Amino acid sequence: MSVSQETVRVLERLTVAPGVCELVLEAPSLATALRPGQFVMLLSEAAGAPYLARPMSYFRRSTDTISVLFKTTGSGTRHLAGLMPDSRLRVLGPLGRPYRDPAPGEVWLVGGGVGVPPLYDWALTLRQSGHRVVAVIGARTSAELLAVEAFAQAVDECLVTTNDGSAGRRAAAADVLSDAAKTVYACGPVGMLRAVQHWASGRSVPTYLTLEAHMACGFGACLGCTVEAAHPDPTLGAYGRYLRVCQEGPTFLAEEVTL
Amino acid sequence: MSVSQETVRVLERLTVAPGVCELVLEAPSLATALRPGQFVMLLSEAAGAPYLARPMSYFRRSTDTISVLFKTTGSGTRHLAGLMPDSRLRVLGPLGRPYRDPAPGEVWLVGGGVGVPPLYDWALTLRQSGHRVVAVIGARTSAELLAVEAFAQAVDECLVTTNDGSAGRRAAAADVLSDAAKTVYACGPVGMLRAVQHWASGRSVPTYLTLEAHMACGFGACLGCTVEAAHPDPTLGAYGRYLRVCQEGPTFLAEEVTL
Amino acid sequence: MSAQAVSVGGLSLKNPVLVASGTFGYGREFAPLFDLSRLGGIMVKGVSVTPWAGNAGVRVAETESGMLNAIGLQNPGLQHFLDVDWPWLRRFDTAVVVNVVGHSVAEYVAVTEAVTAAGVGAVELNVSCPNIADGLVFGTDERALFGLVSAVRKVTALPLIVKLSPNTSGPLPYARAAVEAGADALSLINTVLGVAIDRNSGQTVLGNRTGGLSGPAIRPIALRFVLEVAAALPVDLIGMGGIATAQDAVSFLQAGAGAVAVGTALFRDPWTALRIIDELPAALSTAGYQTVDEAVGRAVRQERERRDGRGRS
Amino acid sequence: MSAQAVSVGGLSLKNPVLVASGTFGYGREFAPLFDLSRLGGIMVKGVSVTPWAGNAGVRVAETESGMLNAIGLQNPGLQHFLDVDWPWLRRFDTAVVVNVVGHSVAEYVAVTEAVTAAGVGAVELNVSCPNIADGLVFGTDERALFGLVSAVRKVTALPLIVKLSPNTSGPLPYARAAVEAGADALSLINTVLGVAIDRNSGQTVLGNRTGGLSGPAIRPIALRFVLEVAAALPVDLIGMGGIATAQDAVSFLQAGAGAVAVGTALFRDPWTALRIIDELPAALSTAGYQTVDEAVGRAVRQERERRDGRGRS
Ligand SMILES: Cc1cc2nc3c(=O)[nH]c(=O)nc-3n(C[C@H](O)[C@H](O)[C@H](O)COP(=O)(O)OP(=O)(O)OC[C@H]3O[C@@H](n4cnc5c(N)ncnc54)[C@H](O)[C@@H]3O)c2cc1C
Ligand SMILES: Cc1cc2nc3c(=O)[nH]c(=O)nc-3n(C[C@H](O)[C@H](O)[C@H](O)COP(=O)(O)OP(=O)(O)OC[C@H]3O[C@@H](n4cnc5c(N)ncnc54)[C@H](O)[C@@H]3O)c2cc1C
Ligand SMILES: Cc1cc2nc3c(=O)[nH]c(=O)nc-3n(C[C@H](O)[C@H](O)[C@H](O)COP(=O)(O)O)c2cc1C
Ligand SMILES: Cc1cc2nc3c(=O)[nH]c(=O)nc-3n(C[C@H](O)[C@H](O)[C@H](O)COP(=O)(O)O)c2cc1C
Ligand code: FES
Ligand code: FES
Repeated sequence: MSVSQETVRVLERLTVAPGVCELVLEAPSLATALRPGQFVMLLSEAAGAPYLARPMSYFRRSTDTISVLFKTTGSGTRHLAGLMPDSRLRVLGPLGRPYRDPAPGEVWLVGGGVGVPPLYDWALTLRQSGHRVVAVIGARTSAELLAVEAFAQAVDECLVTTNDGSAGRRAAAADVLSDAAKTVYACGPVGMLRAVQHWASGRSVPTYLTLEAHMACGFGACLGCTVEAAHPDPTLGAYGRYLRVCQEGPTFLAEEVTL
Repeated sequence: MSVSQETVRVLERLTVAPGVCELVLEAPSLATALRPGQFVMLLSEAAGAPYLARPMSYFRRSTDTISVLFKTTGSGTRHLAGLMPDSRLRVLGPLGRPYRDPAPGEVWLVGGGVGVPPLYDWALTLRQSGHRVVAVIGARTSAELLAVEAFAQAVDECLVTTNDGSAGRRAAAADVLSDAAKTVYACGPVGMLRAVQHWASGRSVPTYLTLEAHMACGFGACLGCTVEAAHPDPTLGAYGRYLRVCQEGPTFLAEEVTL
Repeated sequence: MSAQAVSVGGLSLKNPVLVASGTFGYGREFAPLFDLSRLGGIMVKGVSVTPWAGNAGVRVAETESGMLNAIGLQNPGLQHFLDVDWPWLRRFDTAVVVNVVGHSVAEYVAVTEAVTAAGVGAVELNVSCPNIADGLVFGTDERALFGLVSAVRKVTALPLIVKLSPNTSGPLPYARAAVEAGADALSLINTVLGVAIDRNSGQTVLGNRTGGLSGPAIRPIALRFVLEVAAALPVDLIGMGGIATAQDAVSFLQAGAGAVAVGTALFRDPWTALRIIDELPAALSTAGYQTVDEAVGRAVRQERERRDGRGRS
Repeated sequence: MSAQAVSVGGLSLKNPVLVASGTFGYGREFAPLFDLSRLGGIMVKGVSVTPWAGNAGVRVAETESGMLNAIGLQNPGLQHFLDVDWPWLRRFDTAVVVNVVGHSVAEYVAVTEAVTAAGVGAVELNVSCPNIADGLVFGTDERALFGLVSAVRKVTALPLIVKLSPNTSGPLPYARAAVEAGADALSLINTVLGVAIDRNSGQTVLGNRTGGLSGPAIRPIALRFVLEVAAALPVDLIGMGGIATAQDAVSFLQAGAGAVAVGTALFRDPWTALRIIDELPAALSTAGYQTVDEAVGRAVRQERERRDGRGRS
């Protein structure tokens, strides 16, 4: 389906953890159109809303709804977190490339902090198509772990890690990756992504990293969201140095990008 | 009372006529503090609200409420007219000089179009202190007449004029002024004010004109709202050429200003 | 010719609403969303003689009623434009204006020559680029600007548009230089230099440190540039800077622009230019005009009357 | 000295938050609202040697996230300031900075001399005024600026602040001229030239046609000017332009300003400067600073490191 912009209604606002909020939106056509790995741009026109839209992965969806799960980090997310049920939001989507299919064998999903949202619907989809799925949910500390129960129910095996050992293994999420993984999808802070990228280097395990970048448009027009290409397309010359996270991504193979 | 800024609640929004709206605000301290002739600056922080506050005379008040009556002319009034009950507004006031007391004898109040609001509470006050009050309510056409019933009940005599004769006398409001008037208070479009000013010239009837001007602050700080002084204070030099509508006004004696 | 049709600098437009360079790519991202033939014109992303990589680090930052960008004119270069983008774009029934960037006069000339040969609709020179040879910016040095425009003028018979930088004390010296050197029209304005500081680090948000401010925040600045040039010089203008509604477009026409371009507003809503095209006739007739041309320069006429001493005191 | 106290250009301030010239009159309208002694300083409305009438017609217009003004520097003149305003203002325990305007060097000198004798806290030269003799604006001509500041410097030992216009291609030539001529500090920025068009008439809203844009819309432009000067010159800066919150104030400090001034935001809420003063300590400590001075120039240090090749690539 091609991109559209709809005005949708906020159905629910759930405080999932301190500073983390899930907004449930009534958005039937997006709920149908979105593919795992895609994202939306959320634009509020309410009081004090910032000028640009905010990119967000979708977290869950039902027939008529999608939800986004996010951490309050600045003006835009603070504004979104303050929206009451029945508020309106303009949502542009679906945006970005969906996850590419895994290789045969065990699929590992690695989510760090607020990197978990895009992985959840992917977990459901992968299980439905018969893959064995292992989720690694990591955070600095137990209070920052997100959606552990949802993943625990959705996947075959769910490993929890915290940097301080306050829950699950005392480890960085990337540290628990094992050779059982035949395809890896990771989303989280850049430090975690670099560690996963490092793990993948030299291995021939397809490893996908879902990136974030400051975005003005979300649909490829502004060239604002670039990441450095690890192996620039030589036919493009200097132009090939950067890839658009919103268009060529947000998910890249680990060897495609320099973080 | 000195000026304060309060966040108040919109209690009611009444559509008084096409494009004319009355907003009733819960504002107990302003309801006590305001004197007839004064105004407030209304600042909305809701979706799409403009940057500057908007000056408005108060129209009616009760113990706990004040109301404003206004015509939708641009972005700010359109925004105000769209506020639902329970919205919040920041209100700065009381601002401007209250009406000065009338001379002995009949008081005439001349309101043109949306110039009527400040005159209404003044009518009530004058009647209470025993003055005979005549109101002239004018508009271009009958559909634009405002608050005629309220004035008819409040004053001793209420004359209605329309330019097209669709209601009351076919006349401009200023045309019906008579020598019975011993003090005049007029508020309305600048054309009407000029006519009243013309009527007053050569007569010794104290005639007060309530003016409008574009305002940034409403409390004397920006010097944005000036009107030309007819008789500049010679001790001020060139500085005396302009008077601030928000501070020295909004009501001036007809001979004080050049319109 | 419909009431919406206009001509600026010899370029015929079916309606006066274009999309601004750098906010519409080469049209590809928008083509799935609506029929590009509906647009008055497309000012494509700046094209340089060789591919440019653009800037490292964060490239966009948000500001109040606007944004900063430090894209650094990333573009795939002339050859790619000629081989890939132009053959694709030319199928649409809309004026294609090629925005040209370069680090030397020779680079601008080369791109202009090539796109002229290819048969595009018009050339727009983005003169906010640093001149690598002299370390100055073409757009903020009148003599460099005159030289650049003269050289480009020699190699093209297309409508030649020069896009002025607002980072000067005023447009007139530059507008004059451009017109004297042969420009057919001017685009006003490019982005305003600005900085955003990151709350957490206390450092600049943008990798390039400074960026270009665009969006509604700069609209009054753009209107000033349009009015000032329209009042002083008989040259066609394309107005841009913060246009988001049909009413905004009317303001630019009244200030003296013969056409307008929509930029940053497309990022919040990619259908903005279409909405403006649809709503413009009503906005014009509400304001009492029957055609676009009637609206153009209302404020300029006032300005001329003032200058001639016939205006308000 | 408290953690809030700062010194800019030799002027001691109890806290780094002043109110900007022309947005606070001579303090009288605000005195009933709060104790003026709470302010770091008051930059009074521009004072000229004789009274000035200001402009005719509409003087303020609204824009997105800002406003335009064309007050035209209406002020009651030097004598009135000395006789009426200063005796009243001096009772408050706050730094009073006299903003000086003039149409010739002699006028600036006369005002500066007189207010120096009266014992005000500092002098701020508003150089956005046209020089009547030469028809140029002091603030957009480096040589005129150098001459003006040098002449004023001779007649005062007070902290001498020069307020730069943003209507130039950049602050550096003017900043250098002012500093070389003896300025102790610079104020950045004055308003940005802009125009608003009236929807109904199609003409300019302001009687004076153009006005000065202020408010949050110009904050990125102001931050650019502050950062650019802070990175290049060792001179104290007072930052202003769209400051409305403590966080905004912190950004200006990080960009390199030693103090800030609140202007247009006071029109929406006259208590804004007080709120910023109250909230600044918390905003600073959230950002990891213990004192104001620690915050100053975070972005500048980054800038210097970049220049020296030690920064991020
Ligand atoms: C494709 C994609 C999917 C995302 N999905 C999620 C998600 O599911 N949950 C979640 O919590 N966050 C997600 N993010 C990150 C989220 O967009 C940012 O946290 C958010 O934009 C921050 O906005 P702010 O106004 O709160 O922060 P501010 O720092 O005030 O934002 C200022 C500007 O910087 C941009 N910005 C700041 N940080 C980021 C960032 N990390 N990524 C992108 N832009 C940023 C903002 O969009 C804004 O333009 C996603 C980002 C991308 C690109
Ligand atoms: C002391 C005072 C009392 C007033 N009382 C009333 C009242 O009781 N009822 C009523 O209907 N109107 C009243 N007005 C006029 C009212 O303030 C304007 O209609 C309103 O500001 C227009 O705002 P807008 O955004 O709808 O129009 P726009 O034209 O979009 O406004 C753009 C800018 O111009 C200013 N502006 C435009 N027209 C006027 C005007 N006539 N007066 C002042 N500023 C203007 C606006 O405030 C704003 O800053 C009063 C004005 C003043 C000065
Ligand atoms: C992300 C971005 C990229 C831009 N790239 C170019 C460009 O390549 N060439 C150019 O002349 N102008 C470029 N501009 C400037 C715009 O064309 C336009 O002049 C400016 O943004 C003001 O209009 P707006 O406020 O409607 O965006 C760019 C603007 C933005 C926001
Ligand atoms: C109504 C108004 C009047 C002003 N008058 C003066 C003045 O007399 N002298 C001066 O140097 N600056 C004057 N300024 C500029 C301000 O001091 C300040 O530099 C500018 O408005 C930017 O700050 P802000 O965005 O916080 O208002 C004035 C600004 C406004 C809005
Ligand atoms: S966000 Fe605009 S190109 Fe990616
Ligand atoms: S509105 Fe600011 S002085 Fe009157």
